[in-house]
Amino acid sequence: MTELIQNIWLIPIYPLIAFAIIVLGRWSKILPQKSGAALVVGSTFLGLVHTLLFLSAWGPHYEPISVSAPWLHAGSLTLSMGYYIDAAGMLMLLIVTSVSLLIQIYTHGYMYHDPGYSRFYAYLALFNFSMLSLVLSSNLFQMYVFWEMVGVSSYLLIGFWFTRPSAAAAATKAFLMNRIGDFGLLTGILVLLYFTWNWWPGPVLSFTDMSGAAQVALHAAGPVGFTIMALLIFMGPVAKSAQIPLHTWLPDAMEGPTPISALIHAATMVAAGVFLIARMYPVFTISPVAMTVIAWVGGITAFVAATIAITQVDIKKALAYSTMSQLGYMVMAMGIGAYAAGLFHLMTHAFFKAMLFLCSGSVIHGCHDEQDMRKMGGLWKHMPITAATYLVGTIAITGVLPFSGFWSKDEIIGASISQPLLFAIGVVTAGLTAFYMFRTYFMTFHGEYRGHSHPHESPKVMWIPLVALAIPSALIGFALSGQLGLPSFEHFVHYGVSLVENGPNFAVMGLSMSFAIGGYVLAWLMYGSPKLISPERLKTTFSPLYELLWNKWYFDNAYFWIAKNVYLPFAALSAWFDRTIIDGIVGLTASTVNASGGALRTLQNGRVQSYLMIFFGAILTLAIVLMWIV
Amino acid sequence: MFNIGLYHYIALTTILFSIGLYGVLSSRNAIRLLMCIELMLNAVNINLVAFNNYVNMNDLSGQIFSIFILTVSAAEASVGLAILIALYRRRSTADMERFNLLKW
Amino acid sequence: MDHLPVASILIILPLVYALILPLLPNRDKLLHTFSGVGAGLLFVLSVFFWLATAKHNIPVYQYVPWLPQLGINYIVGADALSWVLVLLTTFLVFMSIVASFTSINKRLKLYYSMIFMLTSAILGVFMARDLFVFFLFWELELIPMYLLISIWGGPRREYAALKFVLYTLFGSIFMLAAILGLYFLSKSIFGDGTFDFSRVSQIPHLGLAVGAQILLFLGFFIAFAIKLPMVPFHTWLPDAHVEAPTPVSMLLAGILLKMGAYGMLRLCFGWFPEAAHVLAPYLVLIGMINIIYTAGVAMVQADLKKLIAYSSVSHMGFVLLGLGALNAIGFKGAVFQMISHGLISAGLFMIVGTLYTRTHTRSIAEMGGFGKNLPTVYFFALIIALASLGLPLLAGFPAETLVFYGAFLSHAFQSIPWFGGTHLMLSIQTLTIISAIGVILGAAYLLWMFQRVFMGPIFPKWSDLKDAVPSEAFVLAGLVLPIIIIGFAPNLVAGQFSSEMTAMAAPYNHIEEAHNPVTTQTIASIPRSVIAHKKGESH
Amino acid sequence: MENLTLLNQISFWLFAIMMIGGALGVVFHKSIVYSALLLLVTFLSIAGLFVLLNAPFIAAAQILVYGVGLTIVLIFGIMLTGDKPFVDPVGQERPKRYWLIPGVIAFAFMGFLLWSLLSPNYNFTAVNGLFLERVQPSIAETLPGVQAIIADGGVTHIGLLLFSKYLLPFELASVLLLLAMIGAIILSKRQFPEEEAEGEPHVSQDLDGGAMEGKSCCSLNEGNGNLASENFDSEKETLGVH
Amino acid sequence: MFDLSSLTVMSQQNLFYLLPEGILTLGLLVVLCLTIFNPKKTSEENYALMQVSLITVLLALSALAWTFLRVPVITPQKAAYSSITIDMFGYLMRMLILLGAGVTIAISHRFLEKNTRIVSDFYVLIMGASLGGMLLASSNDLIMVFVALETLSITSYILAGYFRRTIKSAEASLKYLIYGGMGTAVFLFGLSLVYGLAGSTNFQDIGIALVHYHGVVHPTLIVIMLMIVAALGFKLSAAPFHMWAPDVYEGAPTPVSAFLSVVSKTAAFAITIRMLLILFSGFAEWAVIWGILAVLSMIIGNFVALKQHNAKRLLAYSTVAHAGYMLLGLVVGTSVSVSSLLFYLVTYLFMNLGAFAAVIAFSTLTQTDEITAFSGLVQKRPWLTFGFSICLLSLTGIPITAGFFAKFFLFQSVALAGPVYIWLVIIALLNSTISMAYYLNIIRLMVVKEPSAEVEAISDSAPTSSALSTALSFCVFATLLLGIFASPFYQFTTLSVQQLAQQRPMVISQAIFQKK
Repeated sequence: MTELIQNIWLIPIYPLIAFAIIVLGRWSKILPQKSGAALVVGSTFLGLVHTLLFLSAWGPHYEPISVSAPWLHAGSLTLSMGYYIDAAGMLMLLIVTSVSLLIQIYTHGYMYHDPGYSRFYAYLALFNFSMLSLVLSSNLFQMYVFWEMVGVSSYLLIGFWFTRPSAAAAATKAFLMNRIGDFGLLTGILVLLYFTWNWWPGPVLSFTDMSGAAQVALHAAGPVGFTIMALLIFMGPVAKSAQIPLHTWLPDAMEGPTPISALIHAATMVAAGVFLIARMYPVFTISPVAMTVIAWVGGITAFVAATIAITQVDIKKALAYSTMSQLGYMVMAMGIGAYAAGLFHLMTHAFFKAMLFLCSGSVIHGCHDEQDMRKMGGLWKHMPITAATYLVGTIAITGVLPFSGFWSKDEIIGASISQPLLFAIGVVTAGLTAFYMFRTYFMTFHGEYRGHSHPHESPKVMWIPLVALAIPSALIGFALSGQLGLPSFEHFVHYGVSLVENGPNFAVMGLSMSFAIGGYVLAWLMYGSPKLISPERLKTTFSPLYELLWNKWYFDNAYFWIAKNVYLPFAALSAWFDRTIIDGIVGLTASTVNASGGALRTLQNGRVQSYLMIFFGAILTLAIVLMWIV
Repeated sequence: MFNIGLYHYIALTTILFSIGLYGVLSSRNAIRLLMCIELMLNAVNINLVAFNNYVNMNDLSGQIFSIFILTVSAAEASVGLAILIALYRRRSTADMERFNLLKW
Repeated sequence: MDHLPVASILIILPLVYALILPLLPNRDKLLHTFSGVGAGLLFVLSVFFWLATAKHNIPVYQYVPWLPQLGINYIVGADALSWVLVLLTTFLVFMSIVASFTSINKRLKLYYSMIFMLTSAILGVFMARDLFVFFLFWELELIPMYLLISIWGGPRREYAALKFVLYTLFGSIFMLAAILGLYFLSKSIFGDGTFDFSRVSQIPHLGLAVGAQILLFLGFFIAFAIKLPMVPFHTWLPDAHVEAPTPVSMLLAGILLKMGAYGMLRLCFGWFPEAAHVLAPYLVLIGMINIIYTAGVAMVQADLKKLIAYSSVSHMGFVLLGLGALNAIGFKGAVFQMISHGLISAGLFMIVGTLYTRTHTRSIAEMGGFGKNLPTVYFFALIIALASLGLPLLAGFPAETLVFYGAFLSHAFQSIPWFGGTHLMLSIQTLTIISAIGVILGAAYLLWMFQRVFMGPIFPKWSDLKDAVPSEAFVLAGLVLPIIIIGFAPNLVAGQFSSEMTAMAAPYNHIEEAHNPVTTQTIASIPRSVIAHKKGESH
Repeated sequence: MENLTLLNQISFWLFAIMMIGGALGVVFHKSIVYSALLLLVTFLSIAGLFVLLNAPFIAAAQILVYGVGLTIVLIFGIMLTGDKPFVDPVGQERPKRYWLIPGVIAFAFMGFLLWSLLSPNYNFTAVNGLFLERVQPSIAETLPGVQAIIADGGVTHIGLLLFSKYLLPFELASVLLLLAMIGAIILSKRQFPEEEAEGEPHVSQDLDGGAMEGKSCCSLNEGNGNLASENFDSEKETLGVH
Repeated sequence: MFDLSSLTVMSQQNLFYLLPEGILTLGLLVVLCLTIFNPKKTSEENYALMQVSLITVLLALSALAWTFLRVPVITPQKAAYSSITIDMFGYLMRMLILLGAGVTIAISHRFLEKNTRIVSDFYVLIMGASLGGMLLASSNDLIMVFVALETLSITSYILAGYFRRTIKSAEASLKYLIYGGMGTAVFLFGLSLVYGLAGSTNFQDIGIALVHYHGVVHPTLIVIMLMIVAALGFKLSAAPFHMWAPDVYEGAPTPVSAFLSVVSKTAAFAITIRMLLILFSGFAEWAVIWGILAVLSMIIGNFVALKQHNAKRLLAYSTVAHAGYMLLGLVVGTSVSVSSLLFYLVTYLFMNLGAFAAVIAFSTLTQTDEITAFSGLVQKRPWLTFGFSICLLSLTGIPITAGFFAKFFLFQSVALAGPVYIWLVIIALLNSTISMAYYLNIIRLMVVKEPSAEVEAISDSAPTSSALSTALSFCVFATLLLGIFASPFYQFTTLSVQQLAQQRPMVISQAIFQKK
């Protein structure tokens, strides 16, 4: 039994088996219609139990275990796969298995009437397999493999209702954006491998020897080369966690069904970026330039996303931008060295953001696929549980004292004290977060119902997971903050000698909480019952700013413009070049041969005497040629 | 004037050969063309007999060669005329310009 | 087992089929089954022979003197590299014949005999161990391919078929010149002219001047580049593909392109290491152009089949990149790319074929939303498209990885010597990175095509389409299965020819040792503390 | 003795001039009949030259074969094909006579030959001298009986050689003459009308699109060839395939 | 005073070798008498006469084989007062000529039946021409060369004009006669100059005489060589002297074109090789002239053939092109290249005769030989299409047909002579790629296209003559199998070239041959 628990690589295999069964079963029509849920939920539950058993069996001092076997051998290069489990890995494992379990239960209710029910669960199982394998991967190569697998499963799930052209476009866009990130990661891996080519004691690129490799690479490549490599690797997380330059796919990803938005685009996949930074911390920490870049990318993303979220009218898009903003926080935390704080916020964010998305899901479900907040309102009366859980989530995310958001987010803001500018951004963004979160809360649940369908509370199978998620999103921050005598989060998860003296710094936390409350008051004034400040008037007064925010800082238009005016013309030009020039040359040679054939043919004009003239003319010319040559 | 040597004959045959050549290339009438071919063959005959006379007196192979040329060219001329008659019956003209049906 | 002339049996068997076919009665059903069973038997036989010989490492070699006066003899044999390609050939022939059950309906006798003749020609090329036999089979595959394209092809088929034949023939001129050059050298070195691979391959090592080596290398290379196809010579491929019927273009893309790549690896890179080292920069540069340029061209294609044709040109650019890396990893990556591209492109063409038999149109604008009522086709198309993107756990990924890793870690050249002594500051590393962009472009045009064809609302015109027929499903499944198996366990396939690749890359090892950035003494200079730190890392 | 050589020289130049004049006449004379007669003159003068080159038998043969036989055959030919200068069908302008190019070619040919054969530093004797003393007796001469006969250099020697050394060419020439005769008969024999009536199995497939004038022109000038007009059915023109 | 015993010397020693020629002449005369004594000319008699002539040819062939086996020729001997030489080379050439004549007779019968009433004289002329050709191939004396050449030529003029009813045939024969007459006149002028230099008409004596002029830059020699090359070029239809070929091939009856393209070309090649190796082996200019001719004929042959739309005219240009390929072997002059040239000649005979036989079969069915008329033939006559395609593929040089092997061996031996010759090979290969375009065009028409009006008109019942189909299938099988089983033929050709080498004037050092 013990060695069964030991080989932890079984955890990702359960969803893979479930995936295979569903695919083959449904194709051959053996499996009953709605049996997808049972299989997938069962496999995830098995994974959760296995993780907990492994955690308990892992022993007091949680020594990281790394096992790997050769996967692809060529010449002097042997790429291998296996599993590597350490504190961060265990954290991610717990989050992924628990959140996905609850979401899968919720999906049964949400997708029950959808014809693609079993296909959806198959994709879910595939996603679980790739996410769990990513978390457990023992070396950077394996992580890259499952990095792309996760990208593909998000492509499949976003484009689940592929008959809708917007969903299809969003899926392709998401995959391409991730592909750009993967390109950066791949190049980074290649450069790393180039500089540490025959140094690797164990399997190549394995995480256990990563710090040694980092030193060797720094030594071989020199500081500039090393920084470039680090930034290249950072390109991966930028795409995956939707950081600034490569973020436009996340809001469009909301085309997918809501459980997906909850699972992938809130809790697990987008967090993979941060997880990669955590895994590659030894590489990043060496180059200060890389760290600042990471911090600043995180900070800017947090701020920009928050500003855009203010103007959003679609509830899911608002939540998507809030996820982007929170991810910005995590990346900033990583950038400034607050390894533990970043991961802590990752965990708490996973719970309450998943819950928020599920609430929005049940709202949409209730209002019969209505996503525009302007057509909602006053749902408090119709959906009390959803409203309550949504409120808990909103409070958690804004970082009000007892709830988990406070501990993790404010810890990050506290840790960013050392860089004043970032600290300012952090605090302001905290305020903005509170404003737009409560704005969405008031617009959907307060005031009178503006839509024309009659909303109803979602069934039990959907609100139980909501409640189940509400508990950790409320209490887990407090539990692990170290205040209650329980070992604090840092105790479990930390990176070597922690660069920043962590532990809650209450003064800073108080400041950020006050900003949050300010944002709440402002939202209450504008959207709450008094409606003292009318949003329309604000829009007109600050119209240029509003336009900027409404158009999502023109990123989308910029990308679209580049695609349309740069790449397509290049492609068209090369297509034209290919058709006319290269084919032209071929055609030209053929026609010259033909024409010369025609010309020589007319030489044969039918008169014997002209033939004889050529006969003797040839003799004469040959004579001259010979006299000249010989 | 001076003794008649081999080169007089060679010069003579070349001139005759060239006249025949010119005749063949330029004549419009097929019969005249055949005549000019005969001229050229005769030029060769003179050449051979001259060589035989000046180069190798005691072996008359040159003259025998010219005898064969004589007979064969006669045969060829007669066949030529036969063909010309056959063509004339069809085209009722002996004008070389008209015989360019087969071309390109 | 070793006494059996394995190679000749595999070559002659399809010819036997081709001869039996005209004698059969003219009933379609019978002809289909006969050829299907025949091809299946051929595949099973080749697998059986492979297992019997490769596993007990019995060498497959047959030497029959044919015309001693001119040093010409029939030498045929198969080593690991040829075996892999032979198996790929027989498998794809089996698949394409099953695919032609639905897509070919007129003049079946001529059709199947031509396919079998083509197969024997290709098997002959892969198993030839004598330049004369190699050249003979190389030319033999022209006529069957010509007839296959020009009789059962699309509207502009004759133009495309003639273009294909003349292009290949033009290339084979230089190959023959190179063969005769080698024959001349072997005459002066060994005393009697020979075509035998084993003896001819020794010539470059017996002090042949690099200039002569380059000339011979280029002689062979032009013929193989046209076949590969390499960019400037690639315009025949889109025409040939667009006009060829589906099973034929499956064969064309699946195997014929591999003849060029196989020839390059075994003849050009195998025999002329110095020339390869000198020309590597240009090959990698053209390989990169191959990938990027055709990816761009494919983006704007209106015809679905043309798009896929350009995609296979772009994929074959990876082979060039891998070969240009001049190390065992690159070579193995190139061979792996041959195999995976063979399966993937055959799959892509099968998908296009199934769509074409239903809609009789190939323009993407008219297509749309097939995912709804063609679920199986959608499912297989999805897997194959993703595999062609280079998605991990599918056949495309290990090939691309090995090519990228091989090319990036190779020290073939740091800069490309350009005209007038100037140097293009493009090292193989930068070229690999630029080619990696090709991966993104590849994803772009493929997914965009996938989105326009399979996703989106169903066109009213196509609302009544039926899903895949069992034979089509069998072929698609047949192709997708190996793609997944190779994807999950690449060493299964890669292991077969790894020793072969290291042997082939042996002459290039001196490049690796010459300048390796991380030599042992640099490691020693790293401060002790860091290494120690690694030990006690996360306590 | 010297008047003999003088006679030789005078007769050589006489014959030479007659020959060249006759040849030029054959080529340039407008009427074909006159050129035939001038041809006869040329043949006779060539026979004279042969005599000078002490080849009496050849001279006799020349007179007989060419002078008599060939000239008469040619005259027949002229009679059969009409001796009037060609009248071109109405409307078709007279194709210009080619005279410049043939003239250039013939003259260049003559010049080149003369230069190469007669020019001092390359002339024959320089070359030939080298060779003269080498003369090897050919096989025929070694035969015992033949030695005696060679002396008189006359006809018997030719006859002997003809039937010993060159017997095979002689026999082949006889076969050749036979075949030539058959051929001439086949080609030019005028079939008797009744055989003609059932005529040739006409193969009436007009062959090449290229030749415009195939059909039309023949029927056009069918009229003017009066001398040899047969009772052919002119309209069923057989371009014929073979 | 003149004892006739000396004359007998010639009889018993040489008659034995001339048995095949003798049989042929006898057969010739027999057929001639039979035609004279049966004026009715019914089809049965014509068929009988055809069979008689065919039997004569076969008898001559067996006689050839019998003499060869009975008295194996180890060293080349002279016969008939050394006016002809008897060596393996002679045997090979005479065999080819007889084969060509036999196949021509076989394929021409039905064709003649349909187009003319006088059938049997055709066979007489064919036998006469092949008699001339055989003697030309083994001649060793200038006079013998002249007379044999003239028999071959004059009979060809008559044959060309055989369908005297049709304008095309008459015009073709007139053109052929005039062009041929000029060619002979030039040839004779050259021979007379050779006689002038050497003083004897026997090849051996001339060879020895010409030895003195090796290496000497001598305009007379250039004139001589030019004249002889021009005449032989005319006979071989090599490039600048090939103008007659397309018109005559198109005009003459197709069996005659087949006969010309094979028998007269083989005989011409025989005499060219003899003259090259015996008379002019020491002269470098000779190779240069033939080189220019070879390249020109390859280029003109292939380029103009692209635009032809008459099958016979296309085949004419293809013979010009193939003359160019074969001349390459001559240009190099090493013993390996000449033996590959001979092997190429053997395969050339079969593929060319096969192609012409197919054209004849097609024109008997449809009365036309326009290429466009061929389209869709596969529906009506699959075996004819298959045969014709195999011959065309062999003419292009596509594997497993003899053409591929012949071309490969030829180019291989040419390349062996040195790297500079590889450029010649590349030119040849470029041309054979171009040739692919027009050969494949015919196959494309036959196999791919829909039936043309003419093909549609072919009634399935139309009988094809058994002689023609046997001859065609014989040629097709020969084309297919000759390549694969090439080594016996190759031994034969190498032996014949060695014997030729022995006849070269001894004085010349083996300079030319160590390039072998």
